[in-house]
Amino acid sequence: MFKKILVANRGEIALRVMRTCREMGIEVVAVYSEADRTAPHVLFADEAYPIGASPSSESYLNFENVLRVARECQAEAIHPGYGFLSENTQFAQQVTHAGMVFIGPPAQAIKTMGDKTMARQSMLKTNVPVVPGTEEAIIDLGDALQIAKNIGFPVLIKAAGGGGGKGMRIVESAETFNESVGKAQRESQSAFGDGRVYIEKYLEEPHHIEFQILADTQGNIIHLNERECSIQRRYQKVIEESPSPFIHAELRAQMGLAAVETARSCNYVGAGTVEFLVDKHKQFYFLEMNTRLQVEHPVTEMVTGIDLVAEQIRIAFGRPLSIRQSEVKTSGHAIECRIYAEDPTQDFSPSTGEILMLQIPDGPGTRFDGAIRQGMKVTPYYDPMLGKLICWAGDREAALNRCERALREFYISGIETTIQFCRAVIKHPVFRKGPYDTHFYKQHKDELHQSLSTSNEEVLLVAGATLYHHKNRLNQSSKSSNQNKAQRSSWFTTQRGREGL
Amino acid sequence: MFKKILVANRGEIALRVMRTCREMGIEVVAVYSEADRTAPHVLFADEAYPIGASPSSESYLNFENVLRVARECQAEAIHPGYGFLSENTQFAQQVTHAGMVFIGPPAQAIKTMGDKTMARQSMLKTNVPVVPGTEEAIIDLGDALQIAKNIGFPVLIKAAGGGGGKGMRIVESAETFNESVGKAQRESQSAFGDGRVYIEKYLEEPHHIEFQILADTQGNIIHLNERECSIQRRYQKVIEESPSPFIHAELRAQMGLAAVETARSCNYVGAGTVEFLVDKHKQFYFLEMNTRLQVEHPVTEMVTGIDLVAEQIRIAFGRPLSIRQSEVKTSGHAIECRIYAEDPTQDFSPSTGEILMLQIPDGPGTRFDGAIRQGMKVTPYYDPMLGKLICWAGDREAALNRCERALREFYISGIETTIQFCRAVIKHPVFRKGPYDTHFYKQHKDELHQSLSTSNEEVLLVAGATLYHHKNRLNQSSKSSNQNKAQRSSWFTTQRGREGL
Amino acid sequence: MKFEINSDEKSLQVDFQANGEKLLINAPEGSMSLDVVQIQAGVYSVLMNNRSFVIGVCPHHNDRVNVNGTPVVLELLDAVHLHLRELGWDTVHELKAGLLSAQIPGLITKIFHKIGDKVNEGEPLFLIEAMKMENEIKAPVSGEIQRISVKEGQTVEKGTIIIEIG
Amino acid sequence: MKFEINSDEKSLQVDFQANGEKLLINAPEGSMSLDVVQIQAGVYSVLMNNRSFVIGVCPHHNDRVNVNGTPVVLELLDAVHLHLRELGWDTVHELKAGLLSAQIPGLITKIFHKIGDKVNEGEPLFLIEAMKMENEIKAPVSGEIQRISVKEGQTVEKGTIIIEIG
Repeated sequence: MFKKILVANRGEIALRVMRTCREMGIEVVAVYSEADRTAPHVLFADEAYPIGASPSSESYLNFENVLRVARECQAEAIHPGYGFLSENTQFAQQVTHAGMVFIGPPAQAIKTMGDKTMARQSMLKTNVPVVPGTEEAIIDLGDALQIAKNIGFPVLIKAAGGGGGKGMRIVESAETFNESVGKAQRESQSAFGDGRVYIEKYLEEPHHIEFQILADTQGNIIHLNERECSIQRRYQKVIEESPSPFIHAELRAQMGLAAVETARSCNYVGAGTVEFLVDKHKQFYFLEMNTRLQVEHPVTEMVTGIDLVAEQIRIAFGRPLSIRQSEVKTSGHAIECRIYAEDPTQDFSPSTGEILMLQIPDGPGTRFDGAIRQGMKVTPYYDPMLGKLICWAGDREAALNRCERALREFYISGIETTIQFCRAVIKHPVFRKGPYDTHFYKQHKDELHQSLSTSNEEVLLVAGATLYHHKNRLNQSSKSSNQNKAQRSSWFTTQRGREGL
Repeated sequence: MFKKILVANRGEIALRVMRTCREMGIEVVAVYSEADRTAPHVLFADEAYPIGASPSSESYLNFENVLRVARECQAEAIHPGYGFLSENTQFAQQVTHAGMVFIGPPAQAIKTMGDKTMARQSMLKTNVPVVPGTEEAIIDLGDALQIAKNIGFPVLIKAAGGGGGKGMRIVESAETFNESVGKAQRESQSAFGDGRVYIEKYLEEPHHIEFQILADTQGNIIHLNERECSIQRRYQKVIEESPSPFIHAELRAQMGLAAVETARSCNYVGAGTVEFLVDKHKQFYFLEMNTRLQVEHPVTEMVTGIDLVAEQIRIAFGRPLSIRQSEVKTSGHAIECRIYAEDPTQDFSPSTGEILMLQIPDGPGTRFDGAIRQGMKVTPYYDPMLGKLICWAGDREAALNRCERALREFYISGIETTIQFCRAVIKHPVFRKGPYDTHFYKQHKDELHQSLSTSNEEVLLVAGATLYHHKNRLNQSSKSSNQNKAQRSSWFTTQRGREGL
Repeated sequence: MKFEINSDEKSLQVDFQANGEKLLINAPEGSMSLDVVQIQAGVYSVLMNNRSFVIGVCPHHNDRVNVNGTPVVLELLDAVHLHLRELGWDTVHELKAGLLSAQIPGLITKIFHKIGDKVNEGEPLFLIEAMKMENEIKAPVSGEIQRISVKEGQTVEKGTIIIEIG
Repeated sequence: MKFEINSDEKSLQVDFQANGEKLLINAPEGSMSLDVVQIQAGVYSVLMNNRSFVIGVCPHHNDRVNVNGTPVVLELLDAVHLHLRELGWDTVHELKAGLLSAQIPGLITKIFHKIGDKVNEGEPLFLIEAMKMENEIKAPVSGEIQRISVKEGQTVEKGTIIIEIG
């Protein structure tokens, strides 16, 4: 087995990967930017090396620096985590050229699946259904409009070079088609440096359901069932669960086969995720393949008992898969909540600052994959995700109850987080019931945000009294330390956020 | 279901019980002593009531106060946790008389199993093997000596009224018999207020293996397999695991049946544990039954996926068991390390003080049932257990690796703990190999303690340099705050603990 | 001491009374006894009639309180402000973010910035003396100062726009 | 600055040199560069030649350091003590707990207690002036003062018993 692995990432995913490395007896090397000198992944690692200034373009994305450290510390392999360099074909190639192992798929598989139109074209050669649409990027607007008419409005215009909802437009009718294509192209150009867009059928009540696959270098490919990821805001997943409350056993088997076929079509090796859209008629369509470990991978780990990072490492070392498809057994239900340093009451704007008090939930069936500690500063340089809370129980109802308990127990002061927003989703009757689709957030936005800000009289009373007590304390301590200053102003004149006196 | 449950306990077990209550939608009430005003169980609860001064005899053991609060807050049931009032027959009766539900077995079952000689007598009517010995407490020394001779030396003398190794003596030969009985009686009298002792066969290379059982009010009784508890010091369990690396499937089935029969013999209801001794010939003998939730219950929860506290509450409410014996499925391997606030280098003397920095391990297969937070003071009033780390993985080796990783990640500063002692056990080759017996600690004590204190040159160098840096900082800050004081003494003259200048 | 606690939806009139270690509240909703203990800087364990709460006061916005993990936005008005309102002066008034007007008549004693200055949320903007008290008014949002409509030493009426942050 | 680091098993001679934010160590084992950053009161993140350590200094015993969770007991001797030892004076000597003797000759300038006083571990017992420096000697254990064998102003030889705590 490898003796030393460099983890080319930060935050919770770096820690997640390092935990498994250490369990496997492998030494772990961290890299860090200036802002991250005392970040949890640096403290956890056996060795740590600086790779540049705080902005990620000068550190975590600077692959010359990462490779220099890897050579210096004599790492045998590099794990890229997700994001940053994980889907960078050039980086994967250079790692291999430097005589090290890239813990991920072959560069060609990253390339094929990284370009959405190339991926579509590749998939059309298989039996896997693809969302009807253009096979290539739009060149001629007239041709494109004809295709859109054939598919039937509404259609989706999507960026070929990237995801996350940027460069995406829903077009309701032929009249606004040309204008929307133009907007999508400009947005796509500025977001990804690639203005190419393509057209897709717009599905009704779509569900975003993905399958985890594992493929070894001997040609064995298995899938580990699905994750339901339809709870999204701004095309970002918020809550994921497995099994999906929407699909049945037969459909699961069909989609699993399609996922394996997808992986085989691009000669995939390692852990990967095949994303599908499933419409209200339970028709499924290939959406894209993520050629890396997924943020929500713990959901699959908790229902299958398989350590996906350990499998990645064993595969990269050349070992065959440790289990066959028929040996994959799942039990119970798992659900993940992504905890962001964002203020849900201010349109999810990032929240930075020092974590003053931290209480992470624990106990039966409760896992937190994070990278935070009390007294730590959350900086504005990186993704605002603080970590993921994953809860497991024997069935969906028990898992949701456990998740709600854990979110109630989760306490972070000093910065704003999405903890309570996740709790509002978990408590929502439509989510509780089960087969929700990707419109869930849009449709229930107001109710969710209202349930965040509503407080009963008891809460208001105890909050007001504690605020009084707190200000009294501060006032008394400032009085004793500086008599004059304290007298200068009434200490209750501070007004609410957006108001003047 | 119950609307409100009072948890008559503190620390990790109070929190453990409250978590499940909240998941079941039940309001939880905490009781607290003076020292525990801001303890984690008080912060977690929906309601909290003071029940007296810091010594447990004046608070957690004062059942008039507990009952008064239960009536005042209109709790429908009381969960006693373990320790304190959990095996107090009188308390169980009074709870019932007050019209509330005691979450535990009927008072008569507590009484039968609480008295060891009564339990032995009761077990002799069943098919469950009991360690050969006296059926009643020793009255006539001559008769007792004859019984000891019949059993064959060495024999064990044990207290009838309590456990934990107090009032226990191994007698090697007839010559020292009378003297040892006298010592055991005096020790037993002072520890439990009950001087009765009895004789048992002393088993060779014994394993301490216990079975978890569940029994409902409809007469259904199942067992949830075993926990291996042979790693003990001073007759206190330190590390527990399931499955046991010692027993095989056939023996497991036999012992499981014996455990169920034991529970049936005393009309047991609720969750309970039947403890056995298994000798090197794989003969098993009934040892005792614990009529409450066991400290190490999470080990069983992690291999079976069953929430034992939830089962306790459902049974107490009158519901039938949610599963049959044939539906009990176990998967993987779980291991628990008890983390105490004790100094292993000072003969495990309790360590009190403020927790300055706290980092609790987390991630895949890692659970911590504790009741601590950064900034909290550990007081000298109660049991020094801070919590339990429980790790699960697909097989024993992976579970041990995970446990070792988690212990390495566990960081508590400000007080001494048994974290590193547990790590020394987990790393020990005999433990790694598997079928250890209850003599493990005694036999390997020196190696374990040596591996605790050994440090290589790198560690010594970095420790020395950091100490230099730390003293330099303190020196400089004290210099700037008080010039005279700092000059008065050389700041490196502080000597090692027990030495003069 | 009489106070008013306001949220977007509710307004409660209360009377706080310190009683040794305890805090007593008299409110139309009833009488309550509070036991407040600090467990961390700005974080309190509160038992109100034996109901248990963990409450954090946000260090940046002290009108924002975290109750058992849930953020609560509220306003606490003391006797001075309650009295002003009885006299017909509205001490709280929703305005465009960054537009600061005088909600009490008073004397502008100090202006800390000039047009074009960049200010951060919470930075002091000006001092207004009213009811024989000097009040420091802080920037409600971060931004650039677009407009200053008054001078130091000027007396302003209620409602006068003083500073605009863009 | 020259130091000696001792544990029960090993003794290392080192030379510490502050270099801006870094600390350089010269030791027979080689040269090392340390980057030490405090992350919590008394807890440091240390990178020594890029090896990562989390190190906590015990607030009660500052001869006890926690390195990546493992307790390390060590002794750090500075130049003064190293020099004294070169002169043949043993600065470190195992004694019965609570029996304090002078390991250097010197002048007792102050005794803070009288017989029968209860003292806590770490409390100052007396001052001894030696090598032109005043050294404060602290109680190695808690207990009652059983014996005081010297007076303020007295000059003592190496080895003189000064105070006994029982």
